[in-house]
Amino acid sequence: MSLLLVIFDLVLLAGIIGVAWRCLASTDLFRAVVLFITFGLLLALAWVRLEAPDIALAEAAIGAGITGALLLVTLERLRSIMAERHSGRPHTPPPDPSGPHALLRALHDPPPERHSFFPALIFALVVGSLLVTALWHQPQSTGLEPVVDAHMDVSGVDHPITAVLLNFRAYDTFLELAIVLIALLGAWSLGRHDLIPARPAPGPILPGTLRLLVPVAIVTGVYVLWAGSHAPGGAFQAGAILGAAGILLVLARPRQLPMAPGIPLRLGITAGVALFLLVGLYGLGAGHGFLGYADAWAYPLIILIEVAATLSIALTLVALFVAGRPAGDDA
Amino acid sequence: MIEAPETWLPTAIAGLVGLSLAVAVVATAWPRQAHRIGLFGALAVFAWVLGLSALFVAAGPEAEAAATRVALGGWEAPLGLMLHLDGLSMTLLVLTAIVALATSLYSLGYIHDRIERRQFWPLWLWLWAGLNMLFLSGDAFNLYITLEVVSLSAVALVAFTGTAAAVSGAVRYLLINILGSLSFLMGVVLLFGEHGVLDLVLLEARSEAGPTERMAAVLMTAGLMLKAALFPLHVWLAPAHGSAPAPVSAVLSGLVVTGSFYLLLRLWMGVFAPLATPAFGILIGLLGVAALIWGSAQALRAGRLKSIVAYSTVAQFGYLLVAFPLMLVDPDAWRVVVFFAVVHALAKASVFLAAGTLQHAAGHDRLAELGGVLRARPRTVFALGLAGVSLMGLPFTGGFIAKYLLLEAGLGTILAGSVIGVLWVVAIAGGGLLAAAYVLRMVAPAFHRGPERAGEAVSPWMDWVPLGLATVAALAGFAGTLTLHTLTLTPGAP
Amino acid sequence: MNGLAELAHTLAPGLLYPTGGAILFAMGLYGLIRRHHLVLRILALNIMGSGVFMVLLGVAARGEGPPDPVAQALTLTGIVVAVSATAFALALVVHLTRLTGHAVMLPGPPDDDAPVEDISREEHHADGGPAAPHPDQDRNP
Amino acid sequence: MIANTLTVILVLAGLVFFAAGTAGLLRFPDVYSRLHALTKADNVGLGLVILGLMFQAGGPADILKLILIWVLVLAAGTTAAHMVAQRTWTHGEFESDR
Amino acid sequence: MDGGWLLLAILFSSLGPGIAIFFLPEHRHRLRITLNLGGAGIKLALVGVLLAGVLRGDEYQFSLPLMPGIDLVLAADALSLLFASLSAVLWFVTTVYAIGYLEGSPRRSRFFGFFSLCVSATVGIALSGNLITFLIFYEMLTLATWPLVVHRGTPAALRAGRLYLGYTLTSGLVLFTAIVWLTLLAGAEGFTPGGYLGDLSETHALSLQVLFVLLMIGFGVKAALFPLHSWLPIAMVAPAPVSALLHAVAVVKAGAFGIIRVVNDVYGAELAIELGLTAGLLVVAAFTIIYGSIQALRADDLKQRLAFSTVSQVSYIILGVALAGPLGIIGGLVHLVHQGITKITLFFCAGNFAETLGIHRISELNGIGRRMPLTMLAFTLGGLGMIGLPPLAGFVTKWHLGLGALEAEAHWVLGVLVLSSLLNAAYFLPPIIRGWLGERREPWHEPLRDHAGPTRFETHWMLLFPVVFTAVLGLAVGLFSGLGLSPLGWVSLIVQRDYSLPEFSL
Repeated sequence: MSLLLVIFDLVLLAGIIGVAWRCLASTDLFRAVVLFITFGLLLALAWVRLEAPDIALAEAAIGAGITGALLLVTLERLRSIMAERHSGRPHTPPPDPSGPHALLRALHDPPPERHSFFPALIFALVVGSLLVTALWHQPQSTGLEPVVDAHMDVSGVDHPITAVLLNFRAYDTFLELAIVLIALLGAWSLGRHDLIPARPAPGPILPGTLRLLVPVAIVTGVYVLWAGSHAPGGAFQAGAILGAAGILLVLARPRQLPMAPGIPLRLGITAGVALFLLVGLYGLGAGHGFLGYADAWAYPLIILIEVAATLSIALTLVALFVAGRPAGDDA
Repeated sequence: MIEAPETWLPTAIAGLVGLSLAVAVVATAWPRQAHRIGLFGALAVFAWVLGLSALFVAAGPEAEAAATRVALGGWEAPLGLMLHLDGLSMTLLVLTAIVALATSLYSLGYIHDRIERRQFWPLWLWLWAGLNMLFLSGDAFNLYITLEVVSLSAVALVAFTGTAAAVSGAVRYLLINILGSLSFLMGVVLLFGEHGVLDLVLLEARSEAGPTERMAAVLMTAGLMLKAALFPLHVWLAPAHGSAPAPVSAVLSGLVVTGSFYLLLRLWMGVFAPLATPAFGILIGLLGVAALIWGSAQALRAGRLKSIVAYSTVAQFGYLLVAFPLMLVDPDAWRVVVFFAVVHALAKASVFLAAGTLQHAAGHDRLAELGGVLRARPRTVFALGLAGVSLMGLPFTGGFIAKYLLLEAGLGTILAGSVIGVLWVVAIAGGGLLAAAYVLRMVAPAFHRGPERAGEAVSPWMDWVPLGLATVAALAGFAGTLTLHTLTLTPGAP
Repeated sequence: MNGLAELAHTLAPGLLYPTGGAILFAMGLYGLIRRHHLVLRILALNIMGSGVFMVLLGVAARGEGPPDPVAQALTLTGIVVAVSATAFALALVVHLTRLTGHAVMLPGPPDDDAPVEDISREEHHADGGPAAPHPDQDRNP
Repeated sequence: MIANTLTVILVLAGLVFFAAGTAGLLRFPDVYSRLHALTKADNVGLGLVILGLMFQAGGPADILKLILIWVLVLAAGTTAAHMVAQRTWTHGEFESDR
Repeated sequence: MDGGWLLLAILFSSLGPGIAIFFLPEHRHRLRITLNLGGAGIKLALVGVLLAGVLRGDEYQFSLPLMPGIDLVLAADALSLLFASLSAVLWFVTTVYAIGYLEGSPRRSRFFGFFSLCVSATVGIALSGNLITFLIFYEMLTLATWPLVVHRGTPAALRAGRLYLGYTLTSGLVLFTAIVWLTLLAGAEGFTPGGYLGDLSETHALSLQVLFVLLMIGFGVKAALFPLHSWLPIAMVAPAPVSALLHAVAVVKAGAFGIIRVVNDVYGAELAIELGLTAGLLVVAAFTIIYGSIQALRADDLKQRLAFSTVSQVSYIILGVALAGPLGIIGGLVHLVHQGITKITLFFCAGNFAETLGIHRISELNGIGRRMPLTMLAFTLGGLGMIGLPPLAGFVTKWHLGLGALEAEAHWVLGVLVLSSLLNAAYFLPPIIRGWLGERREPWHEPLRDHAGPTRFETHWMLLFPVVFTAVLGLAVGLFSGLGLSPLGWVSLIVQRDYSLPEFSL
């Protein structure tokens, strides 16, 4: 039986590496992005193989889904910026003769010149081989699983990954939420969203299907959030699903952006981090140490934090997709 | 004290993390009042850090006793995360508090546009919180996460002005930061794969000179050198620091780059201690010498005020690299290196702030046309000069004491018979001269005879804060003994 | 047959996937150095990140028992950090293209004194968008 | 025992349809025909695979979940196909096509 | 720590007003003058109190921990008093002169701010108790003098400033490294008469010799020893008070004082002779004396001539120290004071001529005696003093140097003294003769009267009073050198305490 698995692994790994190589080697950006999304999905398959369903869910939702959407919308924006610059201004810079049509200069990356091929290859090979040798010398020992298992009863949840994420290493997860928030603040500090053109998707079909899809997405999201405490799932995966639903809404009706005015949106995106911090400070005050919970209160607090985290992750991902400050924020 | 200071210390440490995070979160949630929250928050964190340092010195754990370690959420080392406070991190926390408070006060004057204020303050407070957490973190993966917090907010602040130069500098800085973080993370994963633990103290206990440690050392050092812009990997520093708003470049050159250096020091004294061979030390030393020469040469050639200061950061960090081989011969020299980094951070921050005031007044910072403004603002030029003197390592400044200690360590190695020590001493001594050259280049136009042009009005914060910080940099000299004593309270240090 | 079984044993996921991860890491590094278009460089960085996560999850799957939840939690954190960094990078790239007309980061240290070609200064914004900065004045707030 | 053989048969049938869809993707000349191949063949293939898996499913909840998966893929597939077709119709062939 | 506050008070009596003046707006003339003169007066009084204390033999010590094992030490012994009192007196006089000289010129707050910093550094050098403190104030002096050299802001001034910094910073670096090395070897000892390196001489003879050479390079630049002197004439671009106080007294003497401290209180005379260090120093000093005098002969510009004369005169001090006998040291130390007073008189006269009549070159000095009799008289007194005519200060120095040379059996030094006196006469007598006897037909061109209006005396009173005062002081120092409190008396007290010789006088 394990022989079949080894063959499956080898085929899967070959597929992943092949797709990744094609993605990096492609001159057309659109092709590279599509290949990258495929790469993300294959990765999700690999994580399932490595018995990490949570991570597979996250990889598919965030790694392939959200990142893919972000990349595609970036390409769209690059194309419209170049188009606007090309037509909008009389003295446009002459399209460089070697490259393809100037309009798409931003969307094509001419194959890299020959001379930097050899040093880059050698450097990468050296790094790769050193890494592989180091990894092959490592003992095949189990990691911290027994330690986590020993403390599961006190962690307030049954699923080990959620226990690690929201109880044992809650500080890391808090900072992770903070990083998502900082990325958004950074994107917002760059400019207003009207600076970044976003053409609406034509036709009635997308809004129509959305009326069906969005409610189902919300129910699935809440289910995944709820299941997180005893089965694969949790705040981040649920947040990604709801975020995807939000992005679909943004694509379908860009004119009347469902973006709330400044203050509620700001409170929404900081809800997750703020609540997490409040619980943490309460824990510090009550003597359980920063971000510590009393055993009895662990479960309800974790659920509370997860709900707030899901809400703010979903909102932040949609806002990152729009990538511009809402007008309400400047009022 | 009410009771023994030891009992208050853990809560004070976790409280510092909680407070700086709280200030950042409230500022993000309430952008309209972000600048007021920022000011009070800055003062509160500054006071808290001073209180913490008083507690730490009062508690005074002997250097051998384990540093104060706080288990977050009550979960002990292999499972949970530990905050780690010892002499080294305490000194750098106090440094961060001083420079950050000065920068916050400066920013009150520098960023006065209603909308920009709302964007600037939350990012800045997250950066400060990130730095505080970086110095307190005792877990390898947590270091990666705090480095990410610091890098992302730093990049966002670099791109803040929104000009083409700022955004292109920011993109380059971000890509290099992500590459550095991934390389650091791969090192952490290798260590985790080998030892199955993430806590630095436990890792240090288990690490020996095996292939995994060697590869992890290479990866993590390369990642941190990318972030600290140490010589061979410094390409991003000048455009990023040059085009960022003044308070941001002050913090970048002063604290963020020093933070990465702190991590290098912490790793090479702890987890990778068995790997530190003399040959490696000499290699790092040679890189340092190259950094000194290249950085100073660029600083002498650069046309813009902020570029000169940015290149001088690359040069001055050459000093820290040159000091690495000294540490291998005389294990006690690491305290001197940290003291030099502290003094450099103070001086560099005040030089950047002064340069920012001049740029704000003149509307540009092309050195050739700054004569008028330089002549019209003696206070800022004096701050620039005083901090410049500290960079040169001349008397009555912290720089002088730091350079004295570095020279003492260098000569000590020569007396102990290492011939290459002569190169280190010449580099340390010569570096000061080169610094004198480019500081003179910035200050000399003020003494040219010519018309005075006051330029735009500048808020009092921007006028007095650089001078205040420059004086603190000068007085740091007298705090030499206290700092070096605090640094001795670092267990596990050679 | 036992040769094959023994081979199967050595090629356990705890070893195969970390090797795959190392290859991805190296490939991403190669792509980052070779390609100059910023979006491709961001993709290369993501692929390097996935390489690191593959090594980490491979390490988690070592040994007989269930996989190590701490390593998996770290990977989840890593993925979320990667997506936020990518989102911010893409926003920066869009603004860079809006300002300078190209999205290519030329290799080698830029000469910081030569002003980057700033097209935005001629653009005038009809609505209340941030006013185009005065050409001479370096737009510091 | 029967359940396992039924699952194998159905999944294999599903795979045949998937193979047909992929062959169509590679061989067909233009966008519209390729869209046909993908949406039609793969959806039926998926339906058969899900049918096969139903026999392995633990309880009624899992069966409903599997059906939900199939419905969602159907909805997403049709919308995506329409969008791609409309864009190609309005903006002409994709530049990158050979 | 007893009496430490007095030392601090002396230091801050010029540092405090200096920093306050920095922040004074330009138009507050009256407040600036009061601050300046007040500071100078207080310093003079405090130095007087300290003088009395040291005479009584009390101990004054102040130390501040700088680094583990190394402190900032201020201490007052007889030698430091010599230099401190000289700089206190002359600073008071030069402040008055500077106020008069800079009447109506721009950026005076900046000037007087750095002026006070300079003097605090000089006093710091005088009162420093160990080599590290000496180095701190020595480098601070460099930084404080540079803005004064470039005060005028002309391209020539800035070029001179750049050269000045180039020389002094490089030498400062060499000094810095040498002092760190010495402290590593011998530990951070205070200055002790007779030196504290005795026990090291067997094991580290070679490194001590190398160290001595490095220290001499470090101090040699400021003491204008031969190869390192070329910044001094070029720095004459600075305004007259700067060249008078700094390049005749503070900066140049700091170098010489450093050499005195190193030879007497670090190495000790016996060790210096044993290692053959004083012989080398003697040759360099002698050569500089001759070289300086020859260069002065060729210079036509008055300030250039005085500058080169300073180069040679300072080497008299080093010559005295290098003779390493008690008499030689007396000659060297007493010349430290005499040269300061006479040279400052000459620079003041040069300043007056330039400021009042716009005369810079010696060839234009014809008949100036009739137009500005008092200044010309002071110049004559100064010139003759320099040459060494019997009743004046110069003679006392050269007399003792001669005795010292005999005592150290270095007879060729006598020849050098005689030759240099002749050369002094050769370059000082022509301007004096031309001034008194030369006739001048065309009327004097009067820049000062054009912008400051007519004055009762031959020039602005604040320019005249200092010249007269220092000339009289020069004369008095020569005539009454036998008294206890005269420089000669004080110097013999110093040597008597260091060398514990029986009481003796001229």
